[in-house]
Amino acid sequence: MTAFLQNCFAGLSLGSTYALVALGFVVIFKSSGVINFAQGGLLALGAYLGYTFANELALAFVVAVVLCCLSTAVVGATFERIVLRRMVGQPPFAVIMITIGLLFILSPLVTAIWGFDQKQLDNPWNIRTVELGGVVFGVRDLWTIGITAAVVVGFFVFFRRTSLGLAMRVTAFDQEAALAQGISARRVYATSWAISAALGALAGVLMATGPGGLNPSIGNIALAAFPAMILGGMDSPSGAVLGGLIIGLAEALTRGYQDQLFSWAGSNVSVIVPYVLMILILLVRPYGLLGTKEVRRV
Amino acid sequence: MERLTPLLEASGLTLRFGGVTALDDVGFEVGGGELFAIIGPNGAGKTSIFNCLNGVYRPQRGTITLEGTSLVGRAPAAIAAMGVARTFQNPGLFSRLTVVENLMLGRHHLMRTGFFSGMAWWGRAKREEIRHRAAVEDIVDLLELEPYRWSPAGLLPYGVAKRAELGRALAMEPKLLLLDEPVAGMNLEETEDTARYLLEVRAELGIAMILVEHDMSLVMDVADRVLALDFGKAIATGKPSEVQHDPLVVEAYLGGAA
Amino acid sequence: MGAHRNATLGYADDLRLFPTPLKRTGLLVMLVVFLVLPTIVRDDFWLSVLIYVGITAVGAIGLNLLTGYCGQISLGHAFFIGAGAYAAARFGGAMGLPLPVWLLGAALVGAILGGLVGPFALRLRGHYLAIVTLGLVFIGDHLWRNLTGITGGNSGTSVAASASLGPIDLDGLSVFGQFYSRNQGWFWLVWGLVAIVALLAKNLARTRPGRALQAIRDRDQAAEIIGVRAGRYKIGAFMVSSAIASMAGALFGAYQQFVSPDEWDLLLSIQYIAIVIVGGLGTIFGSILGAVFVGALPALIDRYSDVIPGVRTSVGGEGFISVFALNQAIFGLLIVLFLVFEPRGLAGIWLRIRTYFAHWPFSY
Amino acid sequence: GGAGNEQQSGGGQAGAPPNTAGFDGTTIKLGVLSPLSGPVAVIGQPLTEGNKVWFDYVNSRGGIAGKYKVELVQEDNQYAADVTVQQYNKIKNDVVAFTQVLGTAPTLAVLPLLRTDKIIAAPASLDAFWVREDNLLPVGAPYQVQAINTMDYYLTEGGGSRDSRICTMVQDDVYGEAGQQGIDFAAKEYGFTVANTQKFKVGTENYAGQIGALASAGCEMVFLTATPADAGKIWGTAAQAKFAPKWFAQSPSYANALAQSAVAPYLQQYVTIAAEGTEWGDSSVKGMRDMVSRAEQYAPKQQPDYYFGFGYNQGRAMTALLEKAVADGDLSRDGLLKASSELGKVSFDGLSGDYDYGPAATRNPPRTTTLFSVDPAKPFGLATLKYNFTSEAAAKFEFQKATP
Amino acid sequence: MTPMLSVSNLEVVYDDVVPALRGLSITVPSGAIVALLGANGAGKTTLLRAVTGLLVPHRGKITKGAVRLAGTDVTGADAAFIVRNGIAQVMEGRRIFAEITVEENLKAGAYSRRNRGEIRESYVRVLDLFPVLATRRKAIAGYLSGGEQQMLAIGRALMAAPKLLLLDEPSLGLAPRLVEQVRDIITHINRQGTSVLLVEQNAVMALSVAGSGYVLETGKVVKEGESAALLADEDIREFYLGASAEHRSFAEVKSYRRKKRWSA
Ligand SMILES: Nc1ncnc2c1ncn2[C@@H]1O[C@H](COP(=O)(O)OP(=O)(O)OP(=O)(O)O)[C@@H](O)[C@H]1O
Ligand SMILES: Nc1ncnc2c1ncn2[C@@H]1O[C@H](COP(=O)(O)OP(=O)(O)OP(=O)(O)O)[C@@H](O)[C@H]1O
Ligand SMILES: CC(C)C[C@H](N)C(=O)O
Ligand SMILES: [Mg+2]
Ligand SMILES: [Mg+2]
Repeated sequence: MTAFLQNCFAGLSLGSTYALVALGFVVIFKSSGVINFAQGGLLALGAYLGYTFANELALAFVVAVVLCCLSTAVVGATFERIVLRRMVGQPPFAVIMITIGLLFILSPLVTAIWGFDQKQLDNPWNIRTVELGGVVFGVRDLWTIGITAAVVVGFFVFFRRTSLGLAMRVTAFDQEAALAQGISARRVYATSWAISAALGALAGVLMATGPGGLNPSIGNIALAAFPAMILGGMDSPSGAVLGGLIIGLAEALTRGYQDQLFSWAGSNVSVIVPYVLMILILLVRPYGLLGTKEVRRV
Repeated sequence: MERLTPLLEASGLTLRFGGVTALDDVGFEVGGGELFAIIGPNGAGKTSIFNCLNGVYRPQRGTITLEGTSLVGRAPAAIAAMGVARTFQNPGLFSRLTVVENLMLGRHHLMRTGFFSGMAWWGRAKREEIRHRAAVEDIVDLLELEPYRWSPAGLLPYGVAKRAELGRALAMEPKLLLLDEPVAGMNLEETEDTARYLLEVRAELGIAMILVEHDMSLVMDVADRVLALDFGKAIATGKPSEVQHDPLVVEAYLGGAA
Repeated sequence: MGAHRNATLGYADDLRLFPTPLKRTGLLVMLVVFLVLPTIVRDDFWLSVLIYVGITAVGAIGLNLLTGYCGQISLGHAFFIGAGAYAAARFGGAMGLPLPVWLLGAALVGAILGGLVGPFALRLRGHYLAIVTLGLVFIGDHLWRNLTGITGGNSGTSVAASASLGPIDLDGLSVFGQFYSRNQGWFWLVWGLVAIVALLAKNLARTRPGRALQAIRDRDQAAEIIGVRAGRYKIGAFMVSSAIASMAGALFGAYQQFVSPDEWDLLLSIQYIAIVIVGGLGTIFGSILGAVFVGALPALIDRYSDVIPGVRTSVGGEGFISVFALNQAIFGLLIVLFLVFEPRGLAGIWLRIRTYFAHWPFSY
Repeated sequence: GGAGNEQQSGGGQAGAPPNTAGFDGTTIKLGVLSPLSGPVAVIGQPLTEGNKVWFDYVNSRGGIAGKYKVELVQEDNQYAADVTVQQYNKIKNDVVAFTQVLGTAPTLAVLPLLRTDKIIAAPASLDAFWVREDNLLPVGAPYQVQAINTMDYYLTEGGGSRDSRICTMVQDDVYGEAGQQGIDFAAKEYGFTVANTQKFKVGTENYAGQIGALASAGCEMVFLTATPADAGKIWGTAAQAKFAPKWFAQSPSYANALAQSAVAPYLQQYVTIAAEGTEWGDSSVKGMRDMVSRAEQYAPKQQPDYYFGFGYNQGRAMTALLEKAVADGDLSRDGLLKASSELGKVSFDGLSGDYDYGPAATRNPPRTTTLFSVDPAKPFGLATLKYNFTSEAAAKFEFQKATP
Repeated sequence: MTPMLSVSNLEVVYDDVVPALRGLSITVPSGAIVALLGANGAGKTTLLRAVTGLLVPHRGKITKGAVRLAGTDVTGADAAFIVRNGIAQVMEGRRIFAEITVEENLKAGAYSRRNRGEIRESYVRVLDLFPVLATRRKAIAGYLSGGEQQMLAIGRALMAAPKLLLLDEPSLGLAPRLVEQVRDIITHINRQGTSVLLVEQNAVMALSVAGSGYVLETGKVVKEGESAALLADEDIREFYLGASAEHRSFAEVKSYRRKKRWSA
């Protein structure tokens, strides 16, 4: 039982990270109908900026986190300003490709600045733990879960309070018609890129405080978050959170019970479990758990 | 009244979407070569009838037969192959294909070339292409689409797009042609042109048509019989002049414009 | 109707692939380049770059049929490429079958796998399908590592497939006493196949099935209503596309002679997507242009990196950014720049140039 | 004699070798195919730096055989097979041999080409495949040997017995399989069973599941095959879970950064690293003394690094080969292959075990291992625990050819 | 008094090469209803796009001339900015947001307004005008029938409480009774102070509400004047009103009829 709880906790912690990344995907998809392949690059950039603030400038950890989120948000918004606004009205394919291009620019940039070496981000948690009923809780994991929860709540409150959610959705659906309602597509894009980049940066620093520390492949987590986003429904923030947690849990539990339950399927089944789960769920619900169904009528 | 042999028979059609009843026990017949019109207020269920005929929607109740064969439950493509063609309320051309390619697609179900023979090209595929291309050219002629042959359908002016769509439906060599508001967005002159095309087609090929249209003057002038719907129910059927003066129809649909 | 006899001739003209003298000249030029290039560029580096580019072009044509023509986005191309490579290892290497057989065998394997995956496209749309096919890459990776008997598992497998066509052995071609290197032979083999596959794909695109694919892409419901069985064509598109991908994979494996599971990763899929978008969706020629751009540009930058300031070409050398990093960054930048300039891709630029000359010397 | 024997003045009885590909009569060019960017650059960069420092030193003494300077031609292979093939083709006609091809898969990919082109290359990988390949010039004790020696130590002095719960945690690729193979071999030799094996994918984000499984299997000893980023996460997770077996890890699992991280205390207590040679800066070993001073001279910015030493050793082996070829008066490809088959034992002065080269069929790689404990105070964070030993079982391990 | 909208000598080119407007000038006086007639492809929609800054997504550009809104030059300004200055429009092809509900569509229409009370008022009024929308408030807009969607498009434009309303074929696909109703709505909101520019194929309807009108052809104004004068014009009667002498039945239209154009 403790082993099970321990695995669940690991899943929640991992799932929180997925949720943050998936939320970042959703925000951009919701406003432009585009999968942002550069999300992993922004995440890595955010994490390294966090490293610079926390280690090299020796700022307090909280300050470093806030600063890195803000500065990555600025990078995201700047990207909109320089490139994306020229793509208003262009096919989404071209925009997707541009995000791939951005990824190709960001990753070498990160390594050119910070190098390839493994780095440790100074943080108040390290590997401290608390124990409760035989289950060991990593302090960092608790914070990850807590911060994610807080951010998610803040996110939803913000969306409820502003008409941004509606603006994003209609802009994604029909930019021109949205413009005709006085909704500035540029502003919507800039905002969503900023929010998404900040979410990525937050996920990045939180990951960098983990035992693995910081290295250039940190951005790969974005790939693992794809199933989370899809499974929840690409345009649903709640779906992203739900999907993140489901995938995190599924992955952790499969890994925990690989020997007992999954040895027939080869080693490391947990790596493909997110995808298998995603495919199964999509077969039943083609638009994910909470995604919007595409409306087609003749 | 002279009865034409019924080509299409629909009876007891009922179609619901959640709480909305789009069709409520609707029935009608269309004879061979007949031009049958359906009118009714917005949301009355006209397009829904077309969608049932096409197999896009499956009515909860009711039967539809084309020359005695049931259509309910068949896939849209199968129904198309049986000879039902359609133009859409919102132009439904394939926007990145040229007008000629769009018309060639109308002939899809008349052609046989598959993946392999298509790739091989020389031989059957080529002969077939040339043959059907000639048939398409007749339609281009008829509808005066010559200047637009190679334009991508997405860039056509609205009126031309509607005409090209009619062409695609004709290319299918249908027995029954469903026309959903073919003259919406056209001015008087263009409406006259379209009316002429329809009448010519009917005269030459004897294709039966069902016309959904809000332009009453067109309906009154060209239709053989009219069915009026309101809230999914048939409220009147008969000759245009009769339906036009039916009080229910005036009340629900025509208003002071009658 | 008397006019029609003439007109029929006209349609046959309409249907020619190289209708104008200019285009026919272009064809001739390409043919000459194809034959002569390897005897001029004998450098093994450039030849191997061009061979990889050619292989990639084959694979990209396959993806373009699926994504550009049929509108089904697939991030799973790497999976089919990998499957083809392993098929070549089995059919060409272990079983020692001749070139045409292992190549077609790989295509068949690809078609079967595509036929298994295709049905997903019936239920899923757009990005949902894209990410499911992305899952294929990861599931494939798992299979490649665990199906040790077929793939050699983590260690990979050698691919000893022969490249001989009857008496002609492209691994060491000799014509009239003139000896040609393996890379020269492979250049002809690969680019000959590029031409064949491009022709087949072009034929497909301009006949009934190809039009059906495009109709599904533009408006699938309308397509069904006019008689196109969308489901069948979607699956067909998957099968053809993955058969071609597997052929590319088989060539890749046979040329490289060794393959391991690390090679069929998401990046490969993304690279293919990049090629078809950069080349231009829905144009066969664009796929080839895209492959050249994506494949040869990095090699060019690599070759001339020593003249670019700030680039570090060796460990401990001067400069702040390594060649590959710079390469990647420049590549990314170019993609961004020219999609901003021409969202229709290289084929779009080509079109612009053509329209310009068509109007020349008149311009607006 | 060998390259390590710096007193030998060289100079062939057969006269100056004629010019050939990569040799213009004065300079010998050697190829390096190594990831200078990307995730594996952490390994490729120091390794190449090691190549460079060695040859800078050789050049400062006049060059190979005292007269031929060595120049490295470096290409970034991105740790990818197809790129390696391209880069190989790019420079193969400009070099005499390749003094580094990094990675198991990249090496396997160029192997067929090496065979047809009759070129020799030194793989930067400790896989056991390489020993029996005429076209390869490996250095160091293969991973399998490291694992076997480790088990010998654990069972004899390390407090373990055949009945201990012995487990493995290996990364799911060729490198991981090499370690596992060694352990399996040892299990047969020493008669123990592996209680539990956890495989993991490179770059996994969360290891709680595997650690949990190892813990519930009651593992007392875990043999780890990983790279530093993953090893850090694994040990961090283990530390958090209060799972404290004896960890033994294959050399590439370790990087200096780990000894500076928050998990350092845990590592100090529970982790032993299996590698070769001696701790960084150990002046009692000649090879190390020389290497450190040369590193200071030619690459002052170089941090202590295991891979640096590996690259340095590759340089030494290649130098031994080249000197033999020069002595034979033939730097051509055939000449090098012939020299390689006649090359005898090469000493690495204690940086690594001596290697018995010669015809591939009879080669004998070093089978020595040094165990280190983690000690943040040391330059590379590692302190020698047991120096340069060979177990009987390791001596029995048979090597096979890579691919037909 | 400065007119609500004045367009002077406007030239628009699509794709850098396709000219769509060629030196076109129109004026919508403050508080007026102005009708815009013209055959398919004449450039009516293009003109509306130019006014609202929506040429960009169509690769269109204003190459000459000026657009003034209540005296302010807004030529080539950002669409969202122009719209927020009190313009609303019913776009060609309805362009409702198909994936969200009817209610959310209406809300999106009021995006540029801040006062929640006033928005609420407009909302109630729109549902009042189109009772169908009221019954389908929570329905996904894309499933509405064509005509219902057209009502939604009109309702959405009304939600903005604009100073200037641009209508691109508002009667498209509407039942005859609703066409009358839309005519009444136009007159009604015009009385409340909104100026209207009305593009219509249904010329009878358009000229019956408008004070004045323009006829466009290939990007130029070929006729303009008071509605009454236009209604009396021979050509207009023949091509737009079909009311010449007595009704000509569609069934008898002769196929050789030559198309007459004002300009060569
Ligand atoms: N797929 C669907 N889901 C939900 N409701 C639908 C669907 N299709 C049609 N309806 C509803 O059914 C009713 C009839 O729609 P239909 O499109 O048949 O109307 P119509 O008579 O063609 O009207 P119009 O003249 O406006 O085109 C409408 O109220 C519409 O909202
Ligand atoms: N995006 C575009 N690219 C190129 N040409 C265009 C584009 N949009 C419109 N045009 C062309 O500009 C001209 C004017 O078109 P516009 O849509 O303004 O006409 P309209 O008067 O609104 O016609 P309709 O009555 O059919 O709506 C037409 O010739 C059309 O083909
Ligand atoms: C340094 C090691 C991690 C490299 C590994 N032996 C490989 O070849 O892939
Ligand atoms: Mg309808
Ligand atoms: Mg218009």
